[in-house]
Amino acid sequence: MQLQSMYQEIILDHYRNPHHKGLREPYDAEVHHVNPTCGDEVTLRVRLDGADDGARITDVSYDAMGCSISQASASVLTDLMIGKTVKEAMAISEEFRSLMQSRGELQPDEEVLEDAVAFAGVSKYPARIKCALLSWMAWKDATARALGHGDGDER
Amino acid sequence: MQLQSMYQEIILDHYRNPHHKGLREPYDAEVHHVNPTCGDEVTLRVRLDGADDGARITDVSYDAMGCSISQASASVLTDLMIGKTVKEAMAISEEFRSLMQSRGELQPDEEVLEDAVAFAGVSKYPARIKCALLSWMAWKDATARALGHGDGDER
Amino acid sequence: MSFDVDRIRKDFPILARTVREDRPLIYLDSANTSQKPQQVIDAIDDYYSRHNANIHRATHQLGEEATEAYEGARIKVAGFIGTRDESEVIFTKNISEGLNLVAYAMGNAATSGPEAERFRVGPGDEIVITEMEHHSNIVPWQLLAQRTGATLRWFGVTDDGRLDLDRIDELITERTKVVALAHQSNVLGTINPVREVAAKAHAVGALVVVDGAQAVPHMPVDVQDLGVDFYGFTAHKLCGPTGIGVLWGRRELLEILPPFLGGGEMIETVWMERSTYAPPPHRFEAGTMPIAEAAGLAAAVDYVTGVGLDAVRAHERDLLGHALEAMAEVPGLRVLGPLETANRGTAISFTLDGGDGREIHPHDVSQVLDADGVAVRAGHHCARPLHRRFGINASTRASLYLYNTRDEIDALVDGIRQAQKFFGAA
Amino acid sequence: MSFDVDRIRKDFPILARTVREDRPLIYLDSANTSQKPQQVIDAIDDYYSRHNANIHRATHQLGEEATEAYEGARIKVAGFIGTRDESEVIFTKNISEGLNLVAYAMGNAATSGPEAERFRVGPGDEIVITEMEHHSNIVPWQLLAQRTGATLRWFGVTDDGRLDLDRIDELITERTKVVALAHQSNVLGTINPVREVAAKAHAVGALVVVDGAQAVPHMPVDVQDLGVDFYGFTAHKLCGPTGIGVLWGRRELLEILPPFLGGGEMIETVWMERSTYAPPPHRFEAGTMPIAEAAGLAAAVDYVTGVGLDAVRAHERDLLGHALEAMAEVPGLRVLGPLETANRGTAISFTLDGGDGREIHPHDVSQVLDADGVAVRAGHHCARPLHRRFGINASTRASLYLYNTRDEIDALVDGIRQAQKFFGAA
Ligand SMILES: Cc1ncc(COP(=O)(O)O)c(C=O)c1O
Ligand SMILES: Cc1ncc(COP(=O)(O)O)c(C=O)c1O
Repeated sequence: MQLQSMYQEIILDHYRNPHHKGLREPYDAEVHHVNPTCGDEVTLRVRLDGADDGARITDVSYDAMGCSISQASASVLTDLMIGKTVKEAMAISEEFRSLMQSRGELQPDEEVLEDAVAFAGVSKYPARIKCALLSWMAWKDATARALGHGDGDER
Repeated sequence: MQLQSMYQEIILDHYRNPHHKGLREPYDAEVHHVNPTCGDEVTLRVRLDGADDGARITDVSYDAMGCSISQASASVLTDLMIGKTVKEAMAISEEFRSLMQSRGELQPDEEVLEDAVAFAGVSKYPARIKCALLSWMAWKDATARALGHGDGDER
Repeated sequence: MSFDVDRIRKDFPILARTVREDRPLIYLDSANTSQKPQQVIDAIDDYYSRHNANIHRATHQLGEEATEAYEGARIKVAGFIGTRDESEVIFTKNISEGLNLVAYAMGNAATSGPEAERFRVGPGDEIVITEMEHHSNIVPWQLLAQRTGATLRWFGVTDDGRLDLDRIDELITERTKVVALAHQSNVLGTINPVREVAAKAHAVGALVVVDGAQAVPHMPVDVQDLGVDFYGFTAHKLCGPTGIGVLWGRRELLEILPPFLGGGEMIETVWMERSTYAPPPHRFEAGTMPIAEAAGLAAAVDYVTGVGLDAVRAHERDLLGHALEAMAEVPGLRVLGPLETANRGTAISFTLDGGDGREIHPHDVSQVLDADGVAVRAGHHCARPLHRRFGINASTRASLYLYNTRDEIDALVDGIRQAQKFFGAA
Repeated sequence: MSFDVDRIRKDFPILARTVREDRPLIYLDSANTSQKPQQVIDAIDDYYSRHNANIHRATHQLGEEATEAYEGARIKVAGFIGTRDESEVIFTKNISEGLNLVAYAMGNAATSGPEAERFRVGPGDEIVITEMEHHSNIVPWQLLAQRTGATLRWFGVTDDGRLDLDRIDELITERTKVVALAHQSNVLGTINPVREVAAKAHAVGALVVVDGAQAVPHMPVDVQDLGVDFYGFTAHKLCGPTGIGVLWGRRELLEILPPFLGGGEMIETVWMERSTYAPPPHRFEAGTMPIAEAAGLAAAVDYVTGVGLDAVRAHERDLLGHALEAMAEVPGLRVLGPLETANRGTAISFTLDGGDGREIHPHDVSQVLDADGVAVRAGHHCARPLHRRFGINASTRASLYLYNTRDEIDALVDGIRQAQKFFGAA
């Protein structure tokens, strides 16, 4: 194993200097997710402007305890989502999920995923996929709640 | 396997023509034992004359549902026990138990065990040892009860 | 038929051995436990020799491989029983644990949150089982009734060994909370009309729990199609290892079913005072699971799927027809359960008369058979109430599986006649 | 020392394999699960290839052989843990089930006869555990408290990772019904003063349940000598297979303990309405048990006894001393638990600072180690409350067993330094 295949520079950069970290006001929904195996946690807030699919994501803020992968992934998530419509963001989220489930077989679409393409290497390590997805699941859950759809968590 | 090594003529004779079968009055204690695996059952009564070890066994009667081994063993048991003192009978019972746990390695003492020596072959078949011992365990239990020692069953 | 029993027999190393005084083994006790093909033995060996680690918990390569073996088995089992959602598949140690899991989790509903309301049972509520159940589908419900004050009721069995549905409307009522029944009887071979009973039960809002221990090894089973709520089976009767069973449950129900065994990785978060629990299936898998056994079960599923359950069934039906015919010709032999092959599996239990009106005890019958190398089971087969229903304490049971042959059945029938000679009046 | 680690390593086929890019496997995750010697793998293979049958129930030769394998394992285990009465040995699927068995059987005492009085717990009664328990010795007691209204209390842990006995007289009182604690912590390595705690508990009439999962693999254990009531362990950490654990209980207690799982051969007589139960140990063994696994466990007991647990212990102590010393030299590495080898096992959990005051997450540490072929565990190791006690969510754990070497520890420490370089400020 090349350590670098998992820990690409982009990931290490986001880990060392996370973007949009810290919980902010105002927000429409806040969720708290846990990775039961390692105890990693994320609290995540979403602020929307508008309703349904067309709503615009005006802020995503978070506080997280976890490994470099989960921290970097939260940072990348916020970069990607803030400013998008819910519809656009959901598409990105689906793309990221497919990438993480691809076991390194999928050629990620950099147009859509931007920095998140760096996680392609992580998808080869099943034990770490949950780390990468933790904040994304939390975001999906929070967004569903903000839209008034109740529990959007698919676990 | 030679079928005859388990089913000696003596056993088949006792099975075909069991001795002392049928429940009789009077009695001091009655017990009901079950072999949980096969559902075989024995109801056994003991009548004593006297107290403690020195008491004489004046009757052992039984009603049994079970295989040839368990039926024959009950028949042999009554032959051996009726008329003995409890002390003598306990010694026989111990001898029989040792024989049954010997896996065919013990040379049985015909002086003590009489017809019960025929069960030596059964001791090679672990699944059948319980059949041979069913009425003997019941007898021991009943005798303990008749002597006022409560539950003499060692299970 | 493309089914080649000789080729299949070669897969099972134990079938090459001899017993007693050098007799070839004739194994007719598969309803008790099946034999294992080399493929299953190898899968377990390979797991321990190359991939062993604890699962879910490890970030190293062995941990990944072990997790893949275990979770891969779950996906394989899900497909095998007709569900696409592998999180509906819970691994247990055997089906007995699976049935207890449902009963205890229902018991725990009493002190769980309102979401578990659906599972609560108490005085006035009824639990319905049948008289042909294995003890593993009787005792857990007796214990649940005892703990909660609910009432246990049961379907009877007809003289020809079918479920007696005449009183179904009296039995399954608004008071019924759960109906638990075998898909196939381990004594009578009877295949029960599960779909019909499930429909009645669902009409009154009761849960339906099915014991598939004797069905899954012998026929294609589709749990969705059966329309039941919980369905269990056990690997060791399916060419698989000991130490592992499966409980399938509907996702919506598993989501709200309270936990049973506590510990290990079934949790979400643990504080000293209290815990929250993981989503299914992990909520129901406490402690280190039978991992090597899951690998073995996956190999077993591959094996029977490879042979084809339809082919297995056709072969077994041929054997069953032959056996029922041959046994009908033995005077004094009474088969318990259906005498025709329709809706009937390959467990054949019988009593035997010695010709003098006296029954030859199953222990004696089986001992004579054993002396010839023929392995059958004697006793009540963990179905004592069913035996009492037929006025007996015990029976002899021959049970067939994919590796058996017509010749073996002929040897069985020969042995039965010998037993009659040995013990009978003749 | 007659202990030859090279010879021992040859017994474990997995140790010859490589991981990731052709690195030799350095397995330091034995507290999670141990590797298996060829002897154990062969015992399982032999069981399935030559002796497989169901036990207790069969009158044929295979049934006898299988029963002997299973009951022989019981006798072997009894001797191994210092009891002469093998009926005190109950087989379970893992120790988690064993601990749940005690907790559920105690719960069942409420609706059992007066003989079970001794086990009843209810409002006002107290259950005492410790803050260093594995979830498997926490959650079952939480669930029991929830079902019965009893109160859960616990011992704290000192800063240096020992059980805090200061408040023992406040904790163990007339209200205490049961005290449950680990013999050895799976995180801290701490060996607890079980005998002392048991004496206090017995003085107030409480039952003592000990989780020996991490003790039995590493030291001679004599349950009689410890003076406890129930003692459990799990085979897969003892060079044995998955799918089997052991619960030992005092005979007088097992005689009157209500049943837990219902079904199969745990009965005496079953009617539809109710059942009576078999004497111990069978009362607690419902359904088809892990038979091949028992054969594997017996081989594992033979294996570790053959090597000698005293020799294992001496070897481990040498490794432990070396490891604690080498790790003390890594700046920013904090070992959880005792820093001396006395009363301490070979689980070494630690946190790692990157040199910039920021902790390197255990997942990242273990990933770097894994890239070097070094297998450790990262997470809370099923002891979340203990981690919270130390103000952390997770740790990295290296754990040693008889097949490990000083060189492997050096590789571990090298890897830890690499992780610091990779993630740290440096
Ligand atoms: C101290 C301790 N108790 C209990 C357990 C649970 O063992 P199992 O998972 O085999 O039930 C473990 C290991 O996981 C342990 O280390
Ligand atoms: C119909 C039926 N149910 C349940 C069981 C119990 O299976 P297990 O012993 O594997 O739990 C069996 C087999 O023994 C069975 O035949």
